Amino acid sequence: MTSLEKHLRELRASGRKALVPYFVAGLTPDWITHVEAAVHAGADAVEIGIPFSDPMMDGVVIQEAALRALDAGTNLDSIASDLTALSVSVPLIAMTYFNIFHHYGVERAAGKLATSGITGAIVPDLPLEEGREWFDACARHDVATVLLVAPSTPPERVSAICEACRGFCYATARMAVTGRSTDAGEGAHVVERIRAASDIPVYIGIGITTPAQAHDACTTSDGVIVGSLLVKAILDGASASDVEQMVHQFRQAID
Amino acid sequence: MTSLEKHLRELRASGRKALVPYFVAGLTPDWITHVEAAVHAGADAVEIGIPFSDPMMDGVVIQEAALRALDAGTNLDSIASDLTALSVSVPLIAMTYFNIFHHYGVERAAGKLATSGITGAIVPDLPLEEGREWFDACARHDVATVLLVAPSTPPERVSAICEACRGFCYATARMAVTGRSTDAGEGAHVVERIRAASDIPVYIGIGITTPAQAHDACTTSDGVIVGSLLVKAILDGASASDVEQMVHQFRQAID
Amino acid sequence: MSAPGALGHFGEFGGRFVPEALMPACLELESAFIDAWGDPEFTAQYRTVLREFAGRPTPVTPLRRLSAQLGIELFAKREDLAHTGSHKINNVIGQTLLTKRMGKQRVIAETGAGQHGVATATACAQMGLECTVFMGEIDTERQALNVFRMELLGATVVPVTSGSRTLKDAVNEAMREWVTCVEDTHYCLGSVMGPHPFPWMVREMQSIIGHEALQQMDDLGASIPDFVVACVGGGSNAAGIFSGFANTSARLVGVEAAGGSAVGKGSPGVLHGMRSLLMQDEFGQIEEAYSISAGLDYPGIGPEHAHLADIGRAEYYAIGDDDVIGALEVLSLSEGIIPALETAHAVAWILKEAGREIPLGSRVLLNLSGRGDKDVAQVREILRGQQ
Amino acid sequence: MSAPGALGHFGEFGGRFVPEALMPACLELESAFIDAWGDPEFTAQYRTVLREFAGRPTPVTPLRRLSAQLGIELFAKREDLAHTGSHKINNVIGQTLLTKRMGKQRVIAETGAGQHGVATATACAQMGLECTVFMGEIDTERQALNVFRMELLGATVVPVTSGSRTLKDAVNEAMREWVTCVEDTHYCLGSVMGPHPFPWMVREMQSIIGHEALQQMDDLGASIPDFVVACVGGGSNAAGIFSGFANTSARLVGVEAAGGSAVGKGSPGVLHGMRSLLMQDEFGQIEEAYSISAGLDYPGIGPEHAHLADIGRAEYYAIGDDDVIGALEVLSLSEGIIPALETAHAVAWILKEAGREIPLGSRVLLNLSGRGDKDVAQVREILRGQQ
Ligand SMILES: Cc1ncc(COP(=O)(O)O)c(C=O)c1O
Ligand SMILES: Cc1ncc(COP(=O)(O)O)c(C=O)c1O
Repeated sequence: MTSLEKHLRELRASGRKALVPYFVAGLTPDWITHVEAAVHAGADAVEIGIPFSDPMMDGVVIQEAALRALDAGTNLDSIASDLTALSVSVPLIAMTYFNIFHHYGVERAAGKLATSGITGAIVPDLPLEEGREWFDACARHDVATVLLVAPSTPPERVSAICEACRGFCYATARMAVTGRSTDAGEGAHVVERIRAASDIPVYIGIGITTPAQAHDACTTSDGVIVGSLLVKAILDGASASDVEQMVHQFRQAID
Repeated sequence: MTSLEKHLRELRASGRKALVPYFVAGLTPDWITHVEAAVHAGADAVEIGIPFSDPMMDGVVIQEAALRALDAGTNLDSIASDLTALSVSVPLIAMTYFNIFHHYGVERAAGKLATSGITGAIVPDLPLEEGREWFDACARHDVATVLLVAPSTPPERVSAICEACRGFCYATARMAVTGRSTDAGEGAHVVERIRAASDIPVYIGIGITTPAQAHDACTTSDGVIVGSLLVKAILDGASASDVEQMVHQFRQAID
Repeated sequence: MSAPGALGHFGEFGGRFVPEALMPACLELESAFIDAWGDPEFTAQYRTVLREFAGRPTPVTPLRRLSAQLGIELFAKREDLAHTGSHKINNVIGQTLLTKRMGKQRVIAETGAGQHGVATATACAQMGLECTVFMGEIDTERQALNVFRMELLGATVVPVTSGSRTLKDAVNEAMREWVTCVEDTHYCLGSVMGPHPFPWMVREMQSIIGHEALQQMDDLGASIPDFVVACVGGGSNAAGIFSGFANTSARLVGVEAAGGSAVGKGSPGVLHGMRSLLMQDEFGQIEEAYSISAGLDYPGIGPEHAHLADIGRAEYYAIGDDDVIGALEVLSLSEGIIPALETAHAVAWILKEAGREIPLGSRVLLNLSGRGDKDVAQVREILRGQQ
Repeated sequence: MSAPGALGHFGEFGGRFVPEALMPACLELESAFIDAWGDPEFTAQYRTVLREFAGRPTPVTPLRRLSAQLGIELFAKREDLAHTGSHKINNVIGQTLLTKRMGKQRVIAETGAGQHGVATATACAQMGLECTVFMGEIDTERQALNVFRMELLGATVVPVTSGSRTLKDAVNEAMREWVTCVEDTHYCLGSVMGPHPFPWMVREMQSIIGHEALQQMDDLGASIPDFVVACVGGGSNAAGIFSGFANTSARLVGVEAAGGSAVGKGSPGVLHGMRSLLMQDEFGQIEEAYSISAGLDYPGIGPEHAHLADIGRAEYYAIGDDDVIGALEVLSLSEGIIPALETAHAVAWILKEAGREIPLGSRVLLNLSGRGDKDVAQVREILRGQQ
């Protein structure tokens, strides 16, 4: 079992719901302080978005943030070097599109994540069928390959996905890209299907933008991922303490 | 034999070359004075152009004059009424496109010409094959149907044309529409062909714009027709006495 | 529809009202055409070029959705799919092949919107002939892209500054030019108009539309339509499709633009070498046509159509500009075909008369004479103006 | 060219790199396609619509004058004569028929210059499907008339304001939209790209070009060409014509725009659901393509082409903008066919290589993928600028 999964299973066992905020690496020069603020406010793990030019699964907010980070010269190496300045106690999970790792070389990329203190990776455009090489490389470097299950995923596929999934399983709450949503979503339903196939921790993400939604999600899931809301605030100039406050509200809602 | 032809044959017999200036009826309010001036300067007959919207055989000068005359409200009836003010001793020959007469009714049109003192008619877009009805109507009203022979007309056709032709035969000097030309043209050649077929008087027209050209033409033909040069002068504001002077120069050149 | 005889008469219409200077050229053309059209080698070559180069046969498309909406059985003969986007290419390929056969090296043509000009320039480029196109100055401005297209194809475009500076004047000017160069130049007239043999020759060269369509309707199991409907400017696309159905029970319907309605508003007259129906004033001065579609902007109609109207074999109706844009929209939306504005007149008539002049359940064949790509900018402006 | 197997791999390229949310739709599509393509009734319907509505078969035209000039034997497969003016309609008719078969009511598509968008809107109008087209905001401005054309055909055009606001971003946006509506909506991709089964399916739906051409060359007595040349954006027209000749001795040549040359300047990468050759920077960020022709303005290439390049079965060359306008002029002047700027890349390569890479006397088949009407305004501006 990967270190990440071991850690998250222990977290669940402790009865605490996991709060996983998402940040776009390099979005601002002081992005590291946002990560630290989130952890301070009670984040249990942090998703580090590695910006990609063509973020197919992301809505306008994260697209814009990614382009801004890229314009600022962000890349895998610069992120790794930024992360040396970060000292937090919670796991870091990379999130990006496969071309970034593919182009870097999968073995080299997995190694780079590991040496940067990242213990998990989410690659939404890398499906089960195409992931073998990446999964193996990650396994060699103790990087957990977090996979997604969508409302549209049929039961057989859920089982197969769970089998390859490490760390936690990402239940996408809705058929949509990242960004603001107002409805309740189908998260509970997706979680149910995952539970039927596996006992891996399950977190709900995609469109969680209010503490109330997070609270609801955690009635079924083991945790939530909060992304666009925070990224939007940072795009609009939020400071580290603004971030801390926002994350704190989510913490309170799910506890 | 039509009156016109009789007259023109007598003219030829007298040894005088015929000078036939062309005017666009209704081009100016005092267009009648231009006709009178021309006769005063020695014209032997006058072509009265009845303006038509689509003068296919005419160059830019006569086109423009026709449109100007039409804009001024010129039509067959107005011309007839203008002509009541004209008293000259030479024959008048109408020149227009067939639709004017066709629309007016051929019988009625021929009658109208006759009662207006016009004794000949040139209709360049009415060929032998289509002209029967018009020729007959004209015959009934003693209006001579002047026909054209072109440089491209083959000998057999020249004979047929001459047979139907009354008054004089119009030898077109060149394969071109009315207007300025600088070369000598093929008039002499056309005249020769007509002479071989008939002893009707033959006048050369199309592109006679200098007294010298007129002089040359008259070495073979029995007369010349001068059009665009005069019309251009009138478009540019020439007075009756200007016209008189121009016609006079041609008179001198061919005498 | 039969041959008009040596004088080119269709009943009391037609003929050859040209200056004597052009008469030999018309006679030469007539005999060259008769000779060529009777020569299996020539007609085979004509059909080969149409097939290999111009994309014939064009299909007949059942317009199923519109049929259901209208309660009739509607088919379209797809001249919009022919090379350069309309039926004009059929005629032009015939005439340029004939030009070569006559040993001439140069072609002149008139054009209004530019469709016939582009088609002529196209065929000349393909066959290596020199090409000059006369176009009213106003039209060169309205249709600047078509001017450029002709130039790309190697043609010289001459803006005509006389008269109303539109199609009618372009014809005059082409005739004037032809007088000066008949020896080595063919005048490629763009519709079933002008002096004999043009109305007959152009109809024959367009009759492939009707002959194909007759066979294709049969192949579709639809056999003889009750109505055959085409728009009419000069009348070449109509003559082409009528040719296939004149000997059948089909009612032949020509649709003119209300502003260029020679049958509806015209009277017999002589213009551009023919006796036909013309829009003219009380003194026989030709009136300017006005239509939203440049291709129907002509004050006359081909003489054979005047004759068909006269004897009642074909019927002619007029459609106003107002109905045209709506018809274009309906065909685009319902069938995925954006028609030329000219064609949209025929569509408009069908939309208007389905269930009235056209009994429900009738089988109707529309000649879809051209595609609307050339018109979309204009249509956009008009629709914007309406908002 | 053969089927790529269940994972959609062409050698080391292809695959299905999509978010899990889209995976079921891709799988559904794959099995629906396999089922339909094996069903004679479906393929007959597909061929019927192509024949009756889209004007297939398009001819092969011998380009005799250009052949003489170049010292080769040049032929053109005339996709410019297909309805809407390019090969795009073939694919779109296949996919919209499949959409109906899958019981879906709505189609989304991406478009660059608008050709695929217009074709999709056209087929949707004809079949009564709802249609939404995603188009980069910059392209909606550059190609305003194509936007209007799509709207006339009943489509909703959504300007994409993210990223570079061109084709690449329109694909991203279409994918994002598809995630939200896979249930009732089919994503009609416009080239041999994207996740399996698209590259394979689109190639199959375009293979009619090659199959027709093979037969037609034979009918012309020309049999197997030495070269088959096509322009390559995503690569659908090239894949279509290559299909007919992959099992022959013909050299298959794809011509990319120098500014969008995925084979020439790219490296393996993953984008838009496929592993293929992509233009990307040292960190794997996708570069923006730039080309004079919007249809070649794509930083990637279909995965099967990447594979064909890899195994050496096809060769890929790049042509710079400078050579394109000249090639368009030469084809227009010599043969009376104004090609699309995309197609002009393939023409330019032939003009450049005749007597060099193409030995004199060679038989060459050009895929004339589309007509230039959409481009003449742009070409005019460029030529004016050069004066
Ligand atoms: C598409 C189309 N249809 C019809 C016409 C009218 O010509 P005709 O009546 O000769 O078919 C034109 C003329 O330009 C045209 O472009
Ligand atoms: C005429 C034409 N040719 C080629 C292309 C390039 O696409 P593909 O490479 O898929 O054939 C396009 C794309 O818009 C096009 O319009």
